[in-house]
Amino acid sequence: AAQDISEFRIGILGGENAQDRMNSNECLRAYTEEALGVPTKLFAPADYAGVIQGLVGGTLDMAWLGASAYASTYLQDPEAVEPVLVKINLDGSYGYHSIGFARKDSNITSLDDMEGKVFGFGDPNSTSGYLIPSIEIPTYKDGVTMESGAYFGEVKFTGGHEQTIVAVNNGDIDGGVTWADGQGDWEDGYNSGALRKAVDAGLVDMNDLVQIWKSKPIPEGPIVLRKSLPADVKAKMVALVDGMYEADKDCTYAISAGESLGFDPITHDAYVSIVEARKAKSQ
Amino acid sequence: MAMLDTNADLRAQTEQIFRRKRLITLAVPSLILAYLVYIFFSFDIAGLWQRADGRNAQILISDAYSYKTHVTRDNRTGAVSVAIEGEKKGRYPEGESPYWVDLGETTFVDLEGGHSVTFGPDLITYVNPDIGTSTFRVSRSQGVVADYPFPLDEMPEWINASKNRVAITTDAGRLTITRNRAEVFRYFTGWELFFFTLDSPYHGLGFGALLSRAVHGEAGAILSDFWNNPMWLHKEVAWAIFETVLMAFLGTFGAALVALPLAFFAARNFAPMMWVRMGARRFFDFFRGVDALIWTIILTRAFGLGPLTGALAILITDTGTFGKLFSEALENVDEKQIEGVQSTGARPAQRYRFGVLPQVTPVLLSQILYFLESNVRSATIIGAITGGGIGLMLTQAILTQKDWEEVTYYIVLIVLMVMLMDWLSGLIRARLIKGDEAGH
Amino acid sequence: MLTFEKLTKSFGTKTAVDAVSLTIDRPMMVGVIGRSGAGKSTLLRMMNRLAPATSGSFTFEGRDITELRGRDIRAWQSDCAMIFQQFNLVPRMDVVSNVLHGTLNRRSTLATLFNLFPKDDIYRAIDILERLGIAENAAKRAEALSGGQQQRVAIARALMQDPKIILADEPIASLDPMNAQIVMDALRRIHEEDGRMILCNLHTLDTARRYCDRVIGMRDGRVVFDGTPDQLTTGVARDIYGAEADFSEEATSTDISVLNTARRARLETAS
Amino acid sequence: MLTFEKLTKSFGTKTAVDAVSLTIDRPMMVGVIGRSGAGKSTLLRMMNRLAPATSGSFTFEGRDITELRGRDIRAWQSDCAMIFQQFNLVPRMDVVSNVLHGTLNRRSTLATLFNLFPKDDIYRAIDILERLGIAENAAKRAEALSGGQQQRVAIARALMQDPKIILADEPIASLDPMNAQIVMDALRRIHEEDGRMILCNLHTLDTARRYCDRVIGMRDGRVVFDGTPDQLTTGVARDIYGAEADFSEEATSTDISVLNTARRARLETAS
Amino acid sequence: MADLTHAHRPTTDLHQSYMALVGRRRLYSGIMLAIFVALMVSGFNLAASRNGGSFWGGLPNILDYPSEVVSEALSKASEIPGHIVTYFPALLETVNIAAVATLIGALFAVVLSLLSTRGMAAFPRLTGLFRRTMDVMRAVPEIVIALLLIFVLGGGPVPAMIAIAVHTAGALGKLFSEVNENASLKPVEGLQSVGASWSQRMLLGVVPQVAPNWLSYALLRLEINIRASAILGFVGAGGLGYELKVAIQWGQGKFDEAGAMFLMLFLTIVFFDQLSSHVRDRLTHGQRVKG
Ligand SMILES: Nc1ncnc2c1ncn2[C@@H]1O[C@H](COP(=O)(O)OP(=O)(O)OP(=O)(O)O)[C@@H](O)[C@H]1O
Ligand SMILES: Nc1ncnc2c1ncn2[C@@H]1O[C@H](COP(=O)(O)OP(=O)(O)OP(=O)(O)O)[C@@H](O)[C@H]1O
Ligand SMILES: [Mg+2]
Ligand SMILES: [Mg+2]
Repeated sequence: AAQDISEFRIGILGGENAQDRMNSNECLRAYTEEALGVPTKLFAPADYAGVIQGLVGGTLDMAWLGASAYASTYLQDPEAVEPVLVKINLDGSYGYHSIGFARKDSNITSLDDMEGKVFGFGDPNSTSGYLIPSIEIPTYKDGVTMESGAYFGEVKFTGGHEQTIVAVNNGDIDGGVTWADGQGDWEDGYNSGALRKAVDAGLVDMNDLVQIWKSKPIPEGPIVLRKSLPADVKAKMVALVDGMYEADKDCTYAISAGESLGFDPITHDAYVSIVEARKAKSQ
Repeated sequence: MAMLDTNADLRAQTEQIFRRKRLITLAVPSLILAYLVYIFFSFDIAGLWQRADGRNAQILISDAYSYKTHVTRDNRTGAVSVAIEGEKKGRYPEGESPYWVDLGETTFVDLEGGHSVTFGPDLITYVNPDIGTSTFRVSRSQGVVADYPFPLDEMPEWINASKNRVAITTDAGRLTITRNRAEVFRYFTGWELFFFTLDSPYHGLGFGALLSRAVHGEAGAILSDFWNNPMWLHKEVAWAIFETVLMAFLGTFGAALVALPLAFFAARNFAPMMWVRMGARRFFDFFRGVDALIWTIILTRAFGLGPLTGALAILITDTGTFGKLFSEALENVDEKQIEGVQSTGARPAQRYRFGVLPQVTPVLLSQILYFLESNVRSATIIGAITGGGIGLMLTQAILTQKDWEEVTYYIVLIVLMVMLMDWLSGLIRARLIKGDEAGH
Repeated sequence: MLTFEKLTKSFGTKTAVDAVSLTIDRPMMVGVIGRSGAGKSTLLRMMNRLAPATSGSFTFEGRDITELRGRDIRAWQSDCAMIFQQFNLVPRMDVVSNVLHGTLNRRSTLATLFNLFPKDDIYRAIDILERLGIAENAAKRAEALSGGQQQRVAIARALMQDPKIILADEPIASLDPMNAQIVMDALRRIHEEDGRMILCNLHTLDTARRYCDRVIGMRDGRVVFDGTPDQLTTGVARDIYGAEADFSEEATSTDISVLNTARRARLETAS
Repeated sequence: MLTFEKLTKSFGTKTAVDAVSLTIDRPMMVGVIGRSGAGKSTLLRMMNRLAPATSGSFTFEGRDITELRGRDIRAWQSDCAMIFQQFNLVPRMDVVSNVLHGTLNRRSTLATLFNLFPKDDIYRAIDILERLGIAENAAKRAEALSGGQQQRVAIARALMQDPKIILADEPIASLDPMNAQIVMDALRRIHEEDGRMILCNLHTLDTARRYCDRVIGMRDGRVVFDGTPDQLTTGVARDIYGAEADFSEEATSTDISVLNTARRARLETAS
Repeated sequence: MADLTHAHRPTTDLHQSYMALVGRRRLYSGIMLAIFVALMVSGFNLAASRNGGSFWGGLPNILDYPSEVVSEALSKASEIPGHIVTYFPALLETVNIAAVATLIGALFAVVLSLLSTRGMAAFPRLTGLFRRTMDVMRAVPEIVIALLLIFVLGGGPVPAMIAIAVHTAGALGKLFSEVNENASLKPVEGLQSVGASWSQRMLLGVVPQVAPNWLSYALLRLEINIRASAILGFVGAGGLGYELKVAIQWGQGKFDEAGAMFLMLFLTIVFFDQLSSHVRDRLTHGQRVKG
């Protein structure tokens, strides 16, 4: 019963100001408090690691993770959390892409031109900013590896999507990867994603950038719940978020950071390949 | 000795001394210089200078004291919206606009100095008083079709154009056109909406007007509108500052309480057994050597995210620091006082209470208060990594790289907070140590 | 009532107190003299059990003090007050609190840790201070007092212990002649009025002569003289101090009248 | 060659030097006496431009020194050496370096910072030290010397400046009579051999009488006496010092023979 | 003797007035203690209520994370020497950042402190200004300056170096000027009287007096700065902190690397800590007159 828990703690992530994130998710917090009848707290740590720690340590009850971060949590403790819902794009899919890009004036137009150049990942726990490109890029052609100093001159972590974009734009690194939904037009920075945010903020001009690589679709990260939560709490939360699109479109917009068709149920099976990929990386 | 020295001897001797002194005085700066040269190359400072991005510095500085208002036209629906900083929270209500924007079938945006932009039903026009009028037409298939008042091969560098996108940047503002939308910003000086957002009835009122309304019973509402300002988040910022100070306070004093008894085990005169002392010291070294930041990461697993974790991380590190400092203070105590108390037949606890504590309290207090101030700064950093507080808000604002005015606001607050703590701890130190507390 | 038997204390190879045997059979004021390093302080510190004896024993009213352990030592210490050359007060605490430290052994640890002394003790402390003529300083910090006043606070602390015996280790060595006299007068008066035994290390002969009933002379850890003040002739003093023939008693004097002539001369030299 | 005109210095409402007018027309050894607070130090400090004058002027060889600014002040200071009561040497540096500081104004800052003093200067410093009889201490740190030796190092520094005028502010006040005599003898000898003008604050009459060619008496910032040592009678001295009738000259004397009696008495009191 | 002359004041009066004093003092210390305890307790409760997990609930799990790291590091123990070699250049960078920053910061601190010490200042009217400057330099956390500079200069050691140097200049400047205040002005005046310029007065008159204390503080600062430099690595300023962050964020699978770096960082900090306290002990030895 909901009475078995004394409070409900939600971890939130994303490339926004911590306070902006808190504010966007305020409606979710209020709904949760109403639905469960216990005080609900939001936590917006600086990076994935904090949320993963919280989930594994059992001090967070719910979070919206990236696929890779979910895999990390699963690998550390398979019994810690279970995926319950995933965001559905406007076209009904639940995937996005990792986009490789470079500055136009560097004359790099594809991964072929990146040989010997500096390549940047984002956060090591990011699916599109590290995990998927680190596995898919080496399949681009023979001889491509992600070892620093092998195919690429140097491989770095910039710390996050925003930093990658700025670093490429500044010329600190020659190419990097970030995420985008892959819909809409390049010159707008696609319909949503880190590039679009940077364009909207006036940080970069898409005319200065070119796309050099695009991954296969990556499953959107799941909303997870702590496994040891009482069953009725889980059920209530799934119902709440699942029904959000019908109940409150503004709140859906706020928590999914853009236009979407709301959330649909999902299970661990959708992430098995990501977990395997991450496991391979951890050896 | 001296008597045998002839003047010539003395001269030779002194000269030699001076040669050595010269060598030393020259050697130290030379070594420093050599090290700096090594660093110059190893940190690639020359290369850095080339890579340094002046434009970023400019964005940072100009954004710190100014804001921009976006006028955006959705090219598919033709709808025009006006928003401060382009954010939803700063959006003007439907149909309203600032004085320099004329909404309508054709929207006219005045950029001052003769520059202007017009969003027509089909055409977008940009008027530059020096160059002339450029017009743009957007189509799904052809992209952005431009018509400039100059030949295409004389394209000025402030226009960045490609098939699907045109960006024009001038001092007056910036115009971007893509197939989906067209957008103009205009820069204004100041921190717009700092007090009230557009949806507040008090937005735009002068101080006098506000005061008179406040007197007429609206003070609460005015304060609440300011306090809950969704753009500047004063309430959250205040909480964050408080949380930061709270972490520092709990961490520092908690550490002092834990370290005080432990320090006795590390002081030569109180722990005669070598291995106890060494054990205690290595224990302190360990707590201090693993930085607060790493403790934060370790503790997050057990205690979750939040200020308590940050406070505990400070507590653990400072236990190490205080343990060392306190044990040094204890080693310097005056034995006479202890012996005096001991000679009356006092028990060990009483000996420490009356023979030792009154001596060390001023020293310890001053150290604790000094650390309180420096921990406020550490708490900012710890918060930035996981805990919360103003540090998190600040680093996030910096990392997302757009809200420089908020960054400025936070930095000013942090500097004020640290200076306030510095001043306060100085004040308490002076009071407690000089003032007659009679050692109780 | 008080017997030393071959009481010895060595520091490494150095024997500071060397097989001292003595008996003192009734409360009296005993002066111990001897030059620096003779072992006077060490003797007193062993008696108070601030330091353990190396061998030999020291019995008081039939009880072997050198045998005591733990809480018995502390109980003995509370019966045997000690006054130090440097006063050994807690300078940052007020005078009454310092005097109250004399009761620490009798009160519960917990109460004293929080400075909770019974009202009666406080009254008694003030009364003792009054008896010593420094009651008006009761609320001041000890460090704010002059040397003579501080030493009287130390005496008050000793009296507060209501001890059977008072040990004083050169109580007037850091005091000027004026204050020295006040302090010695106070000790003598306590001896006479309360009948307590007082053992007092002194480094000046005339003080010993003037105030003590019995004088013990030490040299290199051994007792080389034991007698009444009258028996303490200049010749004996030379033996005790191991002094050359040019030994002048004045050089160790603290008598005010002796000093005054010298002082007058000194004052003249200052502009 | 040296003229004061209504030279005045005020600190807030307090006038330390009050409209002093004087002329000294040839190099001589001038003593300035007066009791503590009379304004002696302030007068010398104004002359050396360590402190600016409030009003009035002071000219040397026709140049108005009170008007100088910036580098001219420093040039003047290098012509006008100053010797202090507390020597004001750099204690952690060796004696020769301290003496070489006398050349700082003439050498480039950078060279001096790296200890690059010309060889000739070093030789001259040693010669001066030899002249003052302390050459064997050349390599020691200044702080390792006795007061009298330190003061002679200060004089050596002054000579190193090759100054036109030497100011000495109570150069012997922190010295014992023995060293005082050595230092005053040295100053007198410099005056006689090199013919430099010396202005010397003194707080003892007999020193002034013995060493100076002319004595200036100050009281409350004003010059109340100006004459030869012979004119300096006890009556005049009483005026200068504002002393009562019980004024005894001995009280301010530093003459060794006078002191010896008093000293002997004092030595006796110490054990 | 003097005793009886003081007896004019009735004892009961003294009793009463002292008891009143004691009562007042007890009250004050009681109130102070109560306020302190209340602040601590309510602060703790507040912090706990805003925290994800509770204090008592988390206490038993405190070793979870370290034991995970250690067990993984142990299971791959053979790789640790390799990691140490790999990451040694990063460690060197971290130490270099700290060393240069301390050096540059200390040089600025020397100038600032001399400019802001009464009696030594070249521009006595501006001492207040220099003091405030140091206060501000001290008050801005390094991480703020580092992040701003990373934005302008890009990642790497230089932003961290500048950030730490700025903070060091402010912090050491204050300590140095306290040392300066205790220095004797006599040599300075002596040098002034020979016509020495300001820089000569300072370098020849002040520096020899205060240099050992300055050096001692600078060494203490070096030790602090090594930590700071490691932390700044966490926000992308290069060095071992950056590598450690990448490993820690990845979590399981890289704990052997994290463990190796942990160890390196810890040993380095302890090494410099011991070195600096040893050297400082020798520098200030014999000068502890003030205590
Ligand atoms: N803790 C100690 N460790 C080693 N030697 C000690 C110690 N205490 C005293 N001594 C030595 O024992 C001898 C006797 O010392 P003690 O202090 O008893 O002499 P004293 O007669 O009190 O002299 P003073 O007049 O100087 O106080 C001295 O030689 C002293 O050096
Ligand atoms: N810096 C200062 N600020 C305020 N008052 C001062 C200052 N220097 C000196 N005075 C005052 O000026 C007066 C003259 O002082 P000065 O030092 O010249 O006397 P002096 O004759 O040298 O005395 P002494 O023999 O004590 O050195 C004194 O009353 C002194 O208090
Ligand atoms: Mg002794
Ligand atoms: Mg003077």
